[in-house]
Amino acid sequence: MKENISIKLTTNKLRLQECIDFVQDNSCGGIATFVGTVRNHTKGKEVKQLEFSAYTSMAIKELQKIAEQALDEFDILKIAIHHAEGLLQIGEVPVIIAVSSVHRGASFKACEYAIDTLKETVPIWKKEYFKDGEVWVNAHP
Amino acid sequence: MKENISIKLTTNKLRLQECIDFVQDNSCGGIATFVGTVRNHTKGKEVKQLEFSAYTSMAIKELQKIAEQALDEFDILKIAIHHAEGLLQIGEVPVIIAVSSVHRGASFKACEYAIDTLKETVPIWKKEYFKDGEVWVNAHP
Amino acid sequence: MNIKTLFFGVTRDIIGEGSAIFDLNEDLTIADFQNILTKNYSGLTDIKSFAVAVNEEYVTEDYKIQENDIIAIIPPVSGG
Amino acid sequence: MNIKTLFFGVTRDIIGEGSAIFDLNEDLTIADFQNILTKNYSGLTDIKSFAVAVNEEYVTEDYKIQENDIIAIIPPVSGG
Repeated sequence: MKENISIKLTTNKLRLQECIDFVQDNSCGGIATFVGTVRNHTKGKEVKQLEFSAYTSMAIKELQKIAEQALDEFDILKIAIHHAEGLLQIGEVPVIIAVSSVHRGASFKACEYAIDTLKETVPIWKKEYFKDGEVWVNAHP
Repeated sequence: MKENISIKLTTNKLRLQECIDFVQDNSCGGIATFVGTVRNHTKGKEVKQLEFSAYTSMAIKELQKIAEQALDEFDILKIAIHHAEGLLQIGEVPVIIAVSSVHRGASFKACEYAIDTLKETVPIWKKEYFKDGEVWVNAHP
Repeated sequence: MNIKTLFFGVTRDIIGEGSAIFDLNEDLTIADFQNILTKNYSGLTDIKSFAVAVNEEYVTEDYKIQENDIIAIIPPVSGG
Repeated sequence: MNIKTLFFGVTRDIIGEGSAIFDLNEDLTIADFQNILTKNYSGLTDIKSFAVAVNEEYVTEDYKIQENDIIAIIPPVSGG
């Protein structure tokens, strides 16, 4: 793994400060982050909890690709992408992305690129648990 | 101050987790943040430390206006804008902005809008200290 | 040849297990394999719209399956 | 009338203090006041390009200064 990329897919609680500390650099002028949180509703139904499962080995490769593409495409210094696996409660954090850059515009663009791409390409699946059952999100497009 | 706005201008150390906790909401799907950091160089010169001074009462009003405009203009839930005053060392944090929303695009846009506008309108001034002197940033446009 | 196939998300629930071994003829494409799967598992009606990875990389449906390939059926992802 | 004026950033360094009281005639605009300041302080050459606030709100240079106004000279800001 490159020195300017931190990738994690873990059943432990994600820690924002760890991502910030990783991307922080004395030559950086700003850090953009995205912190996903578990919403308590979806399409009007109350969500009780979520479960994330992954094709772990491939998911890590795809996360790594996103980080490398972000470094290629945007003028950024470092990037951290951490994603949770397993059961998450409302308000808990499934994903954290942090990006540092000398000039802030690049961090924002790279951060949004990373979360948008993650949601399209990384083999991770979310199951929503309702009072009356559970459903794989997006399973039937 | 409204319940969905947190404004601070303080000589204390800024805390990201405090901003996250403020904007976090069980109905939010994501939080975008911007964390400013003190760069160790500017135009090729090494910066030793920074000092922020403010027209405090007006600065707080202007920060409040930015937060209100962001809530008006973007589909966001809550916003926190915290800015530091006084001496800061390299790597320390002069500004934190955190924005929550149901859908993440709005958070990114509002966060970038807030930092861009802050840098244009809020009466806060940064002095850079070099080995051989000090200078007010942007003083002579 | 025996080809290991991995199932995830909704597909795993339909198949009832996370992986299976299929004895496939040579020269089959991913599209051919998808047809075999839909014949064997009536619940896999959406599989034609699902992505497929071979050895942890996405492939297109004209990819020719080779000895020792590990195939993964990737229903629409929903991470983040 | 006596008008309190606040100086910040580079302007404070040029003036040598953070505030001053000026005895102004009635009906002066901000533009008039800027001319008075440049006459009194030779270092304030850039003041015409600086923003001005009255009672903590930005005003344009045609604003007419009134009794009890507190004026603030706002050199280019550099927060964030």
